Parts: sequence; C-alpha cells; structure tokens
Amino acid sequence: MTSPVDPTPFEEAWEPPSDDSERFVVDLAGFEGPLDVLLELARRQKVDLKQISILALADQYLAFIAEARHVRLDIAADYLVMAAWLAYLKSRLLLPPAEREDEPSAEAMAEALAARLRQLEAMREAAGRLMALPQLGREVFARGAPEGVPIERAVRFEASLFELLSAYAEQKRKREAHASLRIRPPKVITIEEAMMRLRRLLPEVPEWETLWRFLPGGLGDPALERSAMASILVASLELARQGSLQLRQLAPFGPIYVRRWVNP
Amino acid sequence: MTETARHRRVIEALLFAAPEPLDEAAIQSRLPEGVGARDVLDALARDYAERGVNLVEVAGKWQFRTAPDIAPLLRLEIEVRRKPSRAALETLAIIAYHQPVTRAEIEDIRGVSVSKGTLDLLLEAGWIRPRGHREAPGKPVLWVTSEGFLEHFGLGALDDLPGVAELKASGLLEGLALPPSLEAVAEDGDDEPEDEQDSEPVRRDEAG
Amino acid sequence: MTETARHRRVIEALLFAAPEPLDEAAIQSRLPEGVGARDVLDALARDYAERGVNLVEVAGKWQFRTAPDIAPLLRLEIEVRRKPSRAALETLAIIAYHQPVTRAEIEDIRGVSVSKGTLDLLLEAGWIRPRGHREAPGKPVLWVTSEGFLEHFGLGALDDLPGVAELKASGLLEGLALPPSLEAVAEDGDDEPEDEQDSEPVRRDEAG
Repeated sequence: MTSPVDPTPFEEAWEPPSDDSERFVVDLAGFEGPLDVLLELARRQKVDLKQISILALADQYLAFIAEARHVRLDIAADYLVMAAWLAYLKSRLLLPPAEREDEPSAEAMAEALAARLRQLEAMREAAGRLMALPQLGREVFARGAPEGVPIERAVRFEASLFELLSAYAEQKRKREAHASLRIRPPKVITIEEAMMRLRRLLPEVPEWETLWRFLPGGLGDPALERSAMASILVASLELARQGSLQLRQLAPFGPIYVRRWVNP
Repeated sequence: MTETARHRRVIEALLFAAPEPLDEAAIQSRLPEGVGARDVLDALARDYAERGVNLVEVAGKWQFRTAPDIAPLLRLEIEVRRKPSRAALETLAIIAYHQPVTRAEIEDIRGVSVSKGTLDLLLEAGWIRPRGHREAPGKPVLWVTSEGFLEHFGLGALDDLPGVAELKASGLLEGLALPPSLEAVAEDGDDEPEDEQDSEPVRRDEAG
Repeated sequence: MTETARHRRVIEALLFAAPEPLDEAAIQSRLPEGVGARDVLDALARDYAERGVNLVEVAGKWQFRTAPDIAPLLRLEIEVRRKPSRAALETLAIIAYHQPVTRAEIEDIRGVSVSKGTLDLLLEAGWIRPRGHREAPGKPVLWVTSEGFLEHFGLGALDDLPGVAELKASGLLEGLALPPSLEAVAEDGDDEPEDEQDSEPVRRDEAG
C-alpha cells in the first residue's frame, strides 16, 4: 500500500479555511466527511456495527482514500487526517502493545471510533424516521381558513410589597427634593458685638496690649474665629475714630497694640 | 371502511384544508367516475349537522363553518400580567399609610394631581375601596385599602405595614443629604400641584 | 342534546376556528367548573379518529389536522417545498435527540463542520432555537428544538420522537463518544503530517 501519510502531499492538500465551509464537506463525491465514508464502508461489510472489524475498516478506508487521490489531489484535509489516524491505529493494533501510559490502548481507540460510528448511524436513522413522520403542510394539513377566535385579555396587576414601600419612600423623597431651600445665615461675630466687647474691657487696660487678647475665647470654629478677628479689628478702628482708644503698630504685619485713650 | 366512507374522508379533509370554499366541480375532480360529488357533500353535511362545525353551501361553494349558535361563545380568555404604574403604586402606598384619605388629600401628599385612571386601576386590581365620606364641603369620598390589598401583598393586617421609622432604618427613606448651609423650608401645602405626567398610567404601561 | 355533547360542540368549534393549536388551559377556560378539558378532548379525538380530519396533540397543544393516510390523495394541492439537505436533516436529528447541544458537539457527532447555512436554514424553518450557553470556555450557544418543530412533525412532546426510548436505553444518546484523538499521531513526532488546525476540524468553521 502506498503510504497515505507521506507528509508532502498533505501540504499540497491543505487549503486555508474559507467562508464556504461546505466546500470541505461535499468534496469527496457526495460524502460528508470521513465518518460518512467509514459508515458507508462499514455498511458494505454488511455486518452489525457492534461486530465491525476496525482493522478491516481501516484498510478499506486507506485504500479508498488512496484511490480517491488518484482521481484528484485536492482531497479535503479531514479525510487525510482520518487516514493518518487510521494508519497509526492500524500499526498500533498490529504491533505488540508498547508500555505507554500517556495514551489509551489501541483497542480502546478502536472502540471509541466504533462508538462514534454507531452514534452517527443512530442519528442518521433517527433523521430518516423523523422525515418519515407525516409533516404539517406536506402530508397533513391544518384548517385552511380558520375563522379565528377573539381573544379577551384579563389584566392581572402584580406588585410586590417591596415595590409598594419603595414607591412610598420615593414619593416622600421626591417631595423633599421638590421643597424650597433657603441659605442658612452663617454664624458670625458682628462688629456691634466686637465694639461692645472692646468698650467693656478697655477701661481695665490702661497700658498697651495686643488687640488679639480681646478676642473672645473658646470659639472653636475657625470660620467663627476669623470673623471675630475681622470684627474686632474694624471695631477697634471705629472706636479709635471716635476717640475712645489708641492703636499702634510698630512694623508692617506686626502685632497691633491697643490701649484706652490717654491724653498726650 | 366502505368505499363511500373513504370518499367522504377525502372530501372532508379537502374541504377542511382548503383555504377557500370549493365548488362542486373541484370536489368532483377528486372523486372517481361514477361517484357524485353532490351525494358525498350531502352525506358530509348530514354528518356535521349537529356538530360544532357545519358543512355549508354558500353561493354554490362548500366550506366548513362553526355552527352559528356557538359563534357568540367563541372567544378565549388570556390572563395578562401587568405592573401597576409608578403613580398608581405611590397612590396606593399613600392610601395604605394615610387611610382613610380623600383624593384631594392624596394630591396634597403627592404634590401632583391624581388622575381618575389611577384610582380606577387600583379599584380594578381590587386593592382599594371607597368607605364613606369626609364631613367636609363636597362630601369627598374616603379611600381605604381592601382585603385584596392585604392578600396580594401578603400582609396579615394593616399593622404589618412597616412604619416610617422602619423604612428609614432599611434605608428606603433616606432623605437627600443637604449641605449645612442649606435648609429645607416646610411646605405650606398649597403649592400648585404640577400637572402629573403620569395621568394615564395604564396607557404608559402598554407602551412599555 | 346532553350537556356533554354541548361542551363537545363548543370545544370542537373553538379548535376549528383557532388558527393555532390550543393548550388545555385555553380550552378549560371555555368549560364550566367540574368539566375536565382532557375528557372533552379525548371524547372529541375518539369522534374524529376514523374521519378525514383528526384531533391531534402537538407540542402539548391540540389541533385538528387532516388524517395522514389521505396525504397521497391531497398531494395535488401542495406547493412543492424544497427538501432540506442531508446535512440539515442530520443536524436537526442530532439537535432533536441530543438537546441541548452546541454546534461543536453536533460537529463531533457528524465528524464534519456544520456550516452556518445549515443552522440558519433550520432556524428559518422555525424548528430550532438557541437556549442559553454551555458553561464552558467561549460560552457556546446551546441549541434546542422549538415548538414549531413538534408542530411540524406532529409530535405531542419530545418523548414522542421516534425511537427515542430505544436510543436512550442503548446509551447512544448519553455523552458523546470521544472523537479519535488525533494528537496521538502528532505526538509521535517523526511523521507529523498535519497542520495544527487540521487536528481540530471543529475550529475550521469558526475561522471562516
């Protein structure tokens, strides 16, 4: 037998996959793939697939492919892959079993192939039986001109408790969102408050004292503290203008000193 | 089976499957010579005389038709499940929590007008019912939830509705977080109710 | 006329008039309480068993259809439809008997790639539909037969597929037999005949 596993023709036979995948399928004179060929060969043996000799089948397949390649070289790769596999299986079946653990035994491989063939054959028969059923529009017919039946829809409303509660919560939330908002007046120390504080404390301060000592203590909030500083400065300027106190600063950005008005 | 019965079966099937009424000539063409179409048709018409379907001749053509006395009974009921609209659910929730409550009161709470369709839908669903009138000008109807409401939502009693505190605890009622410089002003109530976009909740549902 | 005959007439008319097969629930909705739809349907099916039109159960629903044995006499009326290809028929059978099944699994059984056209044809005929994905790399689509398949082939349910019980009993529908492992050849090293792609014919289709 000429070796069908000669690598060179395989490369010739290899075609890149194309969009038209049917082309690979119907290549071999109407056969649909290597399993189809094997099944047909098995059928010619006229024995039950359960008793089929895979060895004989392999021989027939290899011969069949070899012949097919005489006719045309561009045999679809599927068929050649199967040929290679069968040649390999055949050699394993004929040679004494090698000690190999990484691979199923030759008998198991042969049985797997036989099982595949049985499975395909079963589906083929099933397809036949399916098509033998009377089909609607071919063998049997439904009424040609049905009058039709008016359909009434009874609506049944459904909602979960969760949806109900969410709806309630949502509308409450919506109302809050829709409510008008107003800007909260910021907390500040007013200039009036600062002036009152300075007036109250100044009589007890005859000598120069830093202005910041008149800040109210324990304000905490830095924003409030800043407003107190601003107000006390403005208040001190106002009181100086009125002649109630004197101010002095020894250097730019230096501390500001204050004392009760003393006639020079 | 007799020859006659066999012919009858074929013509029966033919008339049944035909998309249009068939005239005698068409039927005769399916019968062997010597068998009269008229005889077969008459026999078939007799077979079907008492049934729910009759074989009738109209304008010289033959066809099966449902018996005229049954026609009014021919309809199918199909149950369609549908979700109530958002507006309907909100209205239902307000009735559940504030009952008994008038429509005007529901509108006050929702801040939008409540369409008649919304209340109709809730009535149809069997979740609310009217119960008496408020002693006020116009004697407005008071709405309460029905037995059907408790059943549908799996509540033993109205007390089983979670309270507002529970809703808050479950996170359902979390208000909007306002910045500290802003505060909500309590509404005096009669802000003009914006016209409800969802005044036809049922329609909306169908569109969806 | 007895009550029973009356019910039978209504259901008979309903089934005649309906353009689609009707399920038992629809039929039950037209019967008073205490009258079982199944009983009425069984009685009707018996009435029509010998006639040119039969009452049959397809896809769990009920419909009047012409008797299959009359087919040769009705054939003239048929518009000739193209018979599906062998590939399409085998693919359909594999989906019907092995469902749910992925395209790769169909290819494993047939030993050739399944062209997109084949599945498209079956989809277009309304005989198959995708249903979910196999939890496997690539999440391949799972194919099952549709109601239209049962209706077209006059099957009441999937259990009525011809020979399905025997096939199940023989184990031919259980898990797929392993395809011959082609890597075994490649592993041998010295005469590596095929390209990487060749060893997985399943892939080829997807590449195209």
